[in-house]
Amino acid sequence: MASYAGELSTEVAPAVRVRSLHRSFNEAGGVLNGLDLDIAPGEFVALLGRSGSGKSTLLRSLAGLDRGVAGTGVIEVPEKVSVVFQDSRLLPWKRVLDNVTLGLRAGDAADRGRQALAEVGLAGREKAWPHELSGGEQQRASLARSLVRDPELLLADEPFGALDALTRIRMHTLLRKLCEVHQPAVLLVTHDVDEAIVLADRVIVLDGGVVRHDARVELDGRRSQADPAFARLRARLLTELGVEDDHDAPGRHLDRAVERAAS
Amino acid sequence: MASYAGELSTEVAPAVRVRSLHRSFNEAGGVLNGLDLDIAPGEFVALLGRSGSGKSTLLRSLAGLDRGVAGTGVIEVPEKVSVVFQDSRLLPWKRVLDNVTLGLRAGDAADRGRQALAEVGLAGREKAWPHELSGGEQQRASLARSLVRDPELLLADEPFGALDALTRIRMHTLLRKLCEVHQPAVLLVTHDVDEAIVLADRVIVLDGGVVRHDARVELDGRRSQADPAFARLRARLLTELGVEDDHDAPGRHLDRAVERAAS
Amino acid sequence: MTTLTGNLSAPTRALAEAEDVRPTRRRLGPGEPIRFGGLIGIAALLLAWVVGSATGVLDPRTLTEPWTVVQTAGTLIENGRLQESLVTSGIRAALGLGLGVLVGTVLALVSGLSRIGESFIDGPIQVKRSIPTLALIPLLILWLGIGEPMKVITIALAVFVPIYIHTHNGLRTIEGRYAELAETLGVTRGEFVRHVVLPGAMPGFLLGLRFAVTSSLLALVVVEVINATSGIGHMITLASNYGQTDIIVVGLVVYALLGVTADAVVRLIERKALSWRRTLAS
Amino acid sequence: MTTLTGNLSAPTRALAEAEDVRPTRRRLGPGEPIRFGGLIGIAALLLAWVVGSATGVLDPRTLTEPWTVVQTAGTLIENGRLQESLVTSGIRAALGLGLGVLVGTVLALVSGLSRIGESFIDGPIQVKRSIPTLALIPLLILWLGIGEPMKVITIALAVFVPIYIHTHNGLRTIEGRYAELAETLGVTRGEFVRHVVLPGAMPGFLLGLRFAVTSSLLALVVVEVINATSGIGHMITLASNYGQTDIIVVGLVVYALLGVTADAVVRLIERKALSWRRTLAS
Amino acid sequence: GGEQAGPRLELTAALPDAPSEDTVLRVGDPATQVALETSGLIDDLDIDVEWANVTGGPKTLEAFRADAIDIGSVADIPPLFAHWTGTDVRIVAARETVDPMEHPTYELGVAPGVDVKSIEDLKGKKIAYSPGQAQGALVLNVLREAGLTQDDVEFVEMQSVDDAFSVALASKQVDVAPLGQTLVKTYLAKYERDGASTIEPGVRDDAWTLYTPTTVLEDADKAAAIKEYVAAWAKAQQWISDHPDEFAQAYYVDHEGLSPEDAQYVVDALGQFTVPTNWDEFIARHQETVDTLVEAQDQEPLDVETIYDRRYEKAIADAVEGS
Ligand SMILES: Nc1ncnc2c1ncn2[C@@H]1O[C@H](COP(=O)(O)OP(=O)(O)OP(=O)(O)O)[C@@H](O)[C@H]1O
Ligand SMILES: Nc1ncnc2c1ncn2[C@@H]1O[C@H](COP(=O)(O)OP(=O)(O)OP(=O)(O)O)[C@@H](O)[C@H]1O
Ligand SMILES: [Mg+2]
Ligand SMILES: [Mg+2]
Repeated sequence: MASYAGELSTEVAPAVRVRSLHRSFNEAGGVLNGLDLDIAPGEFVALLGRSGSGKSTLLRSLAGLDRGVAGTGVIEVPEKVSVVFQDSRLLPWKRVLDNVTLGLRAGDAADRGRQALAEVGLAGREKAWPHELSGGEQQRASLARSLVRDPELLLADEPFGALDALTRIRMHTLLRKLCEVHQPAVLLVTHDVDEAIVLADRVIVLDGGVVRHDARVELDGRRSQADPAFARLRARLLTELGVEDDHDAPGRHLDRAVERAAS
Repeated sequence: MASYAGELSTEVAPAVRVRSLHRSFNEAGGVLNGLDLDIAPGEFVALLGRSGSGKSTLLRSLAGLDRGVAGTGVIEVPEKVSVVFQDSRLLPWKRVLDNVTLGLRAGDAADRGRQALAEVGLAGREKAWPHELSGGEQQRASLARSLVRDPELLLADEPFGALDALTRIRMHTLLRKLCEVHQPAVLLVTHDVDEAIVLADRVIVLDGGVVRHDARVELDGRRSQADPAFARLRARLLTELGVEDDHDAPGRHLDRAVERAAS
Repeated sequence: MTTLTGNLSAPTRALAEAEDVRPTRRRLGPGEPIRFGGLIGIAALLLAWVVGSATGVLDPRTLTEPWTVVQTAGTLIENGRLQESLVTSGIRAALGLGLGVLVGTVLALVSGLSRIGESFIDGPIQVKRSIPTLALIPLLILWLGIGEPMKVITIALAVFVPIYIHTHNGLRTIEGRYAELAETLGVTRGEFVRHVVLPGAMPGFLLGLRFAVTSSLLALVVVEVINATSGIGHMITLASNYGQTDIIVVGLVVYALLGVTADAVVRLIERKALSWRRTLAS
Repeated sequence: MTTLTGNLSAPTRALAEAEDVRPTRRRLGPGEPIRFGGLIGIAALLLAWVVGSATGVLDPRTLTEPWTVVQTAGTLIENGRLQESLVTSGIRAALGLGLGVLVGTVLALVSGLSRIGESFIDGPIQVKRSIPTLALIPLLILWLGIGEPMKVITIALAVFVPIYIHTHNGLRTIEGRYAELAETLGVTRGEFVRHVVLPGAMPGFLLGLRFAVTSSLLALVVVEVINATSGIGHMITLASNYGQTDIIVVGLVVYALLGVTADAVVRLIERKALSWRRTLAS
Repeated sequence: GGEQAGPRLELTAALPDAPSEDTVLRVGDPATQVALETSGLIDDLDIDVEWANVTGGPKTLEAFRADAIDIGSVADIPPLFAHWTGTDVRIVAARETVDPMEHPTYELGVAPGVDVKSIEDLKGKKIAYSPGQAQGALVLNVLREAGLTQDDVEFVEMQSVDDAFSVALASKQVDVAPLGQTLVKTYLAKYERDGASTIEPGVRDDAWTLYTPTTVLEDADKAAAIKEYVAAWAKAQQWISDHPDEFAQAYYVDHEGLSPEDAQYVVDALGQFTVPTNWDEFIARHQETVDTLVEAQDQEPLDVETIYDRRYEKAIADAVEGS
């Protein structure tokens, strides 16, 4: 599997190169403060970070969508970039299929769009208006739109946020399959540490406007939470994110226990 | 803890009573097909279900927002209902604080709004426009807007979907605290089974337009994934949702193992 | 409990399948459209006219009675003047409208999509629309003579302004995030115009069209003063020269009919073409 | 690699802190506004006028030369006629505009928020706007006389139509989900109007205002034909009866100045009041 | 004017006999057109005419400036204003009413309930005054005739667009306003029962002219064509006077859309026309009007003789006397 970027030497030109990237929306303070990042061709990087830490800001910079935002830095990205926005951003005046195939210049655009929709579980909804889709369905339509155009770099901003566990696993599988075929570089924002570990070659944590933590996922074969290495990485990342232990609930249940004891 | 609905006998009038609820958007088939649901006053119910299974449709029915949608059934809800929409739905022409306090008729509305914003981690952003907030910040502002008005019934449609682990835990704590003080009935849609188990008194699974599964969370004290009862409930719910094992990734990692073996 | 019916607790009442009790929630939007509601106001207006005339509140010398108007209209139809005028004016208005809509849309696109285009086009159009059409007529006569081309172009000049302003405004107020999206999809400029700009500006364009249609009718009154021998505008002008109130009122009724019908047609198109919208009205 | 500069790979070049290399992406929106860009087109128009007059392409009897216009304007200012006219017309237009905007907004709210209101109000307004203002003057004279009230009300009648249509349309096209939100927040109808409807309809209202301002100016030409002794409209009408092209053109230049300025002011208000929007223009 | 200009002709040179073959004269004179067509006199006219439905001072002047017509048919005021505002024009034909005091073009409408029996009663009254229009000049002439000045009455400035004057009278916004014969009938029909009346103005207002830009006259072909046209025009005026019923039907009913009764009324009111073969008196009366306007409206003094092209006086005389 020489294609896995994680195994490449650093001599190969990176697909994405970011140097001392600064971005700020006002005088108060920068959102990105000298961020450096390289992504090798074909590498799958998951981006974690607090809400408001600047993940979307970084993605928009990479996509060249932040013309108005003050800042400096060097960004190099491939020609063909595809973005899954945090909001699904379907054109409300186009039916779902037309949204997916928009700008697709292949002769069989409609067929490919139909197939992509089927793959994200929206077969039969080609003619629906975006407002007729549920939140998760909109998200999947927007995913289909990005995947159907074989980008060299895929920037995905929480593309699975509104999906249930099963659908999410299906989308993981789909994304992995497409990555294997087309080998794009991927930068995927997620809030789900498990998802990051399962999917990515590398997990980075954004904090204070720089990459605070950069962890290569060295797990192999079937990545399972049961694997102690998985659990270790998970714990480390959660610590980086400020969480001592996941899903602890000190407040209520403790209180209740105390109350119970008192009653 | 007599206030916990789970411990009440069925004689007490429920806060929410739904009987044989049908809703359909077209002739093809119903989204809700005779759903029955009771929620006791003060009870916290988590609603799980596939993407597109009708969770938002149910919430909108309970909120009385589906006038145009065909269907029958009986719905009884309390007077004061508060909704957290799946999209954050902040009025784009009002600053964040004004969005939070909209329609709040208390004399100290602004103060309460400011405090609610601080509680969701948006202190200092009162004067920001909605479009200046990150996805997660918008979601929190919309949560603040719902919480500030002490509803008898809180309908929350994936209110934590765009939040990172730490922020999410903080929001859990906040929500729990408020529930303890004001005792609203809560119906919370989530895709995170762990979240459902940690927060709720009862977890229901929507499938085929009816409540397919209704599980009381009997865990007590500190609810932790480490607890075997937690794990059992989790596994059962995931099975209900169609997931054999969570975060398994049969495709890629298996393939890679096979490939490796072959090489 | 907020329910539609109060007697739900009655134990004898079975929850029939067809029962439909929904939470009542104060409706803030305008609610369901009333079928043919638009005609109520017009009917009221007509009624007021009839009653006012019958009771003598409205002096027939100022506003001819409806029955006299019907009678006069009958005469005008009999001797063929009304039909002839309608046809002549109809052709003029349609040509002017078509030309104006075309020019207005193209200018709006050029000016809306490029700042250079805007800086050259927008100012002169603001100047044009600040100037009474009547005052432009001498120039137009100078350049175009007093024949049909002058008339059609004058109408087009009246029409293209609302089309331009509304389309330009509609275009400029398309949400920026859709342009962002289009940029990341790597669409060409042509595709951008076709798939994002035109549909996005369509609501504005159609509102402009509502004004354009009326403008094309009103412009008839101005242009048919000059070297015209038939047309609704000519008919009205001539009649007011001679103080023939009844014919004037026939003309105005025709105007009202045409205007209301045209507006209704545009609004129908609006409803069909913009069915993707979820607004307060829907 | 898509970069702004090609020589980044040169190893000697240090990545200075201030370096700013961003991916180039085809810009599909109109881009940054050009400062004072709006004046370019007007300047071009002026230039064309000057050149056309100097070379004799424009007949001075149809379109007076710019220098003559300046001279005539000088005379009119000297003998005080221009200032007097401006003040008189200004007061009339402002009163009419204020009244029209008020009435139009209120009617739009009533008709926009209740279907009953709409069915009574909307039809008659469509009728009104299909009818030439000129044709309404005799009725208005009979009911209101030929004094100032008639003039102000005629202007208001011309103004309230675009305000009504645009505000009504703006209101009806507010996204339905905001009304839903308001319903779940339990706001009163008054709060709904204040916090959701008015700001949501503001873009429409302001577009309407752009038309209303121009309408109020144009209506002057119609009303100042009757019993006026000063005013820009009166000045133009009088001059065109005498065929005094130079005075007419002075009047038109004043109109253009007023129109363009007023429009610019409304657009400035638009930019300020709607700063929350993220559109193709911003 | 015209697309292809003919040879240049001095304004003092003798009129050529016939225009070249392809000369087209563009005429804004619908009443004469109807008269010529109805009477069949049009067959005698062996020049090509392109008719335009353009009437009234401002419109013809506009059309002149735009070079859209060659000759227009108006009262005696528009040529003056054309001159004063820099369009060089010449009057090439003149027409009067046979019995002008009995058949005034305008009458003075009196508002219901206002006591005005003769023009002397105008003192202290509110009079609708439209400077720049023939109605305005008429009012000035009437005041002069009545021995009053502008200070003796109250002018209400308004334009006589459409039926604005009769509306102003009916709503008692003015006491007196000049009304054209076409409006007198409807005004009286509507408001006589309320006490409305009209009085005769007591001054002549019957002067009617054909006028043309001097640039047209400098074109030898056009000048020759106009010679033909004024001859035909003179015969048409005679025919109108002789056949009032036919003209009423053809012009006022068929062309202008009046009812037969109204048409009859207008034709009767306007009386019979005559085309003078000597313009001296006509010009003298015109000069009086000019002087009044010069005084009242601060216009530049004008010797009105200079805007008459008396070469056509002779052409008309030849035509009228020849027939
Ligand atoms: N247009 C803007 N104007 C002002 N501030 C902004 C703007 N866009 C983003 N910000 C601020 O910049 C910070 C980073 O925003 P960003 O959207 O990148 O966060 P994020 O990491 O994507 O968060 P989330 O996970 O909640 O989406 C936030 O605090 C946000 O409020
Ligand atoms: N307005 C509509 N018109 C037609 N179909 C609709 C409409 N709204 C929802 N649907 C369909 O109804 C089904 C249920 O939608 P709903 O929004 O309730 O799903 P959900 O459970 O909330 O899903 P998600 O988790 O993705 O938000 C979906 O298949 C959706 O496509
Ligand atoms: Mg984000
Ligand atoms: Mg949903």
